[in-house]
Amino acid sequence: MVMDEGPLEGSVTKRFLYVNRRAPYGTIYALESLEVVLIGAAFEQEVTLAFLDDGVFQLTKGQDTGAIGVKNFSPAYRALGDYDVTNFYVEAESLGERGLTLDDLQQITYEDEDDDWKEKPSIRVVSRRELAAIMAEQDVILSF
Amino acid sequence: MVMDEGPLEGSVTKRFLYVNRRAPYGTIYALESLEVVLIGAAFEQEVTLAFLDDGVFQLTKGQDTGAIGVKNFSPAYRALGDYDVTNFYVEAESLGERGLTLDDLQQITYEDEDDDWKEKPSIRVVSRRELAAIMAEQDVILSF
Amino acid sequence: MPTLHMVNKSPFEDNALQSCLGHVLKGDAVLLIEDGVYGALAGSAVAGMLGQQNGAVSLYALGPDLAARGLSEKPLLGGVDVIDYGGFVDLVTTLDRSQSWL
Amino acid sequence: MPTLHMVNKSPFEDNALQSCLGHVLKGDAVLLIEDGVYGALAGSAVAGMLGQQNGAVSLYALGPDLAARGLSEKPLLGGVDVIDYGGFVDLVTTLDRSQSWL
Amino acid sequence: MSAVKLGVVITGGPYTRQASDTAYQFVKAALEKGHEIFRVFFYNDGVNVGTRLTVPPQDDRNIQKNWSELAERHKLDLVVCVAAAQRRGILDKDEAGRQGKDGDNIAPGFRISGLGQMIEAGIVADRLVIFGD
Amino acid sequence: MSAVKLGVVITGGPYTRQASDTAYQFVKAALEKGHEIFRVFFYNDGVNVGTRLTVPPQDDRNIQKNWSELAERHKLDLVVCVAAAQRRGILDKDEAGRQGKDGDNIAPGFRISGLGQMIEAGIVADRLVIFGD
Repeated sequence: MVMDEGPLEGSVTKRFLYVNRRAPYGTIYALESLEVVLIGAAFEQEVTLAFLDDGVFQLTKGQDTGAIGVKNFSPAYRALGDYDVTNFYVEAESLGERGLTLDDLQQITYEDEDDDWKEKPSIRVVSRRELAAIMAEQDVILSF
Repeated sequence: MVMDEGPLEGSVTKRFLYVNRRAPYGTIYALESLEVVLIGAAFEQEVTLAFLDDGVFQLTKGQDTGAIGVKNFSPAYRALGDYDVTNFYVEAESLGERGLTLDDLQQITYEDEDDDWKEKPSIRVVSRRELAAIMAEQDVILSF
Repeated sequence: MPTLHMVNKSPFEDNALQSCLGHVLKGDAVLLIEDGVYGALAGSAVAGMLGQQNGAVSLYALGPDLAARGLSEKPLLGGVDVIDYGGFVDLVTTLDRSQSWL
Repeated sequence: MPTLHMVNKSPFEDNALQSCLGHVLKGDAVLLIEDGVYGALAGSAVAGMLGQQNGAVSLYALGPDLAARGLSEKPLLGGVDVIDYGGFVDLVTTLDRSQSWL
Repeated sequence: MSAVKLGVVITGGPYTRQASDTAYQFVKAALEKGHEIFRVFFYNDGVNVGTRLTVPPQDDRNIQKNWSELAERHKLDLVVCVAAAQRRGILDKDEAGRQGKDGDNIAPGFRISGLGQMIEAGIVADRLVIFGD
Repeated sequence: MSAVKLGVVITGGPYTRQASDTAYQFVKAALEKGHEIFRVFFYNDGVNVGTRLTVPPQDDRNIQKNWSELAERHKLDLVVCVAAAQRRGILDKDEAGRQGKDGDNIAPGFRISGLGQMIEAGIVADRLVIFGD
C-alpha cells in the first residue's frame, strides 16, 4: 500500500456527499464507493451518504453472498459510525417504489459523543424533495 | 492476428441472430458486435441482424465523430452486403419511441445475385411482434 | 421451440426486462439473475410488468442472487420459481435456445 | 448556489435522467453528454420528461456527441442549448458544483 | 437427461460486473451434472479475466485463479478474443513480441485466439449462453 | 473569467465507455481556457487507461498515448488508484515487486497512489468533475 492516506495539514473543511444509486454485487460500484468513504473518513471533512434509486438495496439486512462466491461487504456499513460517518440519508420514494420499508434495512447506529455516548440511528429516511435540498448544500459530490 | 478465422470443414449451417440493443459510442458494444458480424460472415451461416431499443441509433445517417475523437464505424454497416449479410430487421416501435423514421437511417443495400444483381435494401422495418417471431426461429442468439 | 430469456439488470434502472417481456412468446421462460432478481419482488412499482404475464411464460429467479441481496425472506411475485445454479443449467439444456437481454 | 447536473446515459435505457430531474432545483443546469444526448430529441417517448421543466432549469446538450450520433440535423426539444467542450468547461467553472448521474 | 455440449461467452469485466462470477458457478454446476463445456470464450471486458497481474483483496475471491484452476481440473478451453484483448492490454508472449511490447500478462490456462472461436462455439455447441454486462 | 482549479475523476473503462474520451476533450478545452488541472484521478475501470500494453486498431485513437502525451505537455498529475488497480491487474514496478508479480504494465506519465489522492483533489480543487460509466 502507498502510505499517503493521512489528512492534509491545515486544510479547509468541505462538505462531501457520496451519492449511492446502484445495487450491490451486480456491479462493483457500491463496494468501490464504500471503499472511498472509508479512506475519506480520515480526512476529517463533513461526510454525508445518500442512498436513492437502487442504492437503497445496498443497505438491506440479511445479505448472504455465500452461494454467489462474492465477498459480502454489507457489515462494513455498520462500522462507519466508528469513523464518524453517521449521516445516512435514505430516500423514502426509492424505498417505496421497491416495496421496501425501513424494517428491510440493516440497523446502523453510532455513539453520539455530544450526548453522553448514547447510541443513535445513522439512517434517516427523507423525502425526494428533502434529499434534493441536501444535495444542493454540498461542496463535493462523489458518485460512482 | 491469429489465423484461424476460416470456415469449418463440413460444418452444419445454423441460424445466427445478432441482437443490437445499444447505442453507438457511449459504450463499445455496438462496435464489438459489428466486429463479430464481420468475422462471423466467413463461416457461411444464416445471419440475421436485429436492431431494437437504442440499437436503432447504430444505423442513423450522418454520424460525424470528429469532435469526440472516436472512430466512426457507421460506414462498415454499408459494407456488410458484400459479406452476404443482408438481413437487417429494424423494430418499428423502437424507431417510433425515439422520434425516428426510416429516413433517419443510412441506406444499406446489397446486390441480389438471384435476381440479376439488382440493388435491394438490406433494412426491413418490422413490428415488435414480427421481431419476436424472428427471434424464436434462431439457433444461436448473440447479444453484447 | 421455447426460448430461455435471461435478464441480469434491475428493472428499476434499466429497460432490459421491459424489452424482454415485449418479445417473449407463449411457452417461453424468463430467468432473473444478478441485479435482475429485483424484478421478482412483490409490491414494487414494476411488479405489474411481470405480473401481467399471466402464466403465458414461466418465471424463474436465481436463489443465490436473491440471498446475496438480502431478499430470501421477502415476498416474491406469484408464479416465480426460485432455482439454484443446477436449475439454471437445466433450463439452458432443456429449452431450445437462450437469449441474454444485456 | 446552482448545481450542474450531468447525464451520460440514454433515457430510453436507463433511469438516470429521470432521477436527475426528480432532484433538480430551480436555477440548476442539466447537461446531456455521451448517450445522454438522446434525451434532447424532440418528439420522442421521453420528451415530456425534459419538456415539463418549463424554464425552471437550463438545459444543454453537448454538440460533439449529437454530431457523433447523427443528430445534428434532428429537431431538439425547445429550450435546449447546444454547446461544445469549451461551453462544458464554462458550465463547470461558473456553477457551484457538478453532480454526475451515472 | 443426456449430456449437452455447452458454449459459454463472458462479456462482463471481472469484479466490475458479476458476469464472470455467475458464469463460473454456472459452469461448475453444468460439469457436476455431467454436461460438456465445449469452450469458454472471453469477449468485450470479459478478456480482463485473463490477466495474471490482478491482486484482489485477500478476503475476496480471485476470479482469474478460480478459472485457471477449474480449467486445469476439467481441461476447459478458455479462449480470450485477440481483438478485444489488444484493445484492453491483455497479451501473451507471442502477441507481445509481434506488437513490440515489453511484457505480457496472460494467465495460466487461457489462450488468445480469434473471434472465429466464438462463432465455432455457436456452431458446434448444442447451446450457447452469454454472461454479460 | 478567472482561472479555476479543476479536479477530474475518470471511472469508466477506456474504449468500453466514452468517459475517458469525454474527459480528455474536457481537459484539453479547460487547459485552452487557461484553467488549472490539479489532478486527474483514475478509479473503478478508469484505471485501465493506465496500462501501456494496449494495442488499439491503427485507425482508432490510442487513449493511453493521448493521456500520456497530454500529461507530458502540460505537466498533468495522472493518478491511478492502487486498490482499484490491484483488482484489475494494473501495476507499476514497485507494486509488482511487493506483490510477487513477474511484470508490470503502468504507462508513462501515470503514477499509482491511494484513494486519498481523490479526496485531496476534492478538498484542494475548486471544482471536481466525474466522468464515469
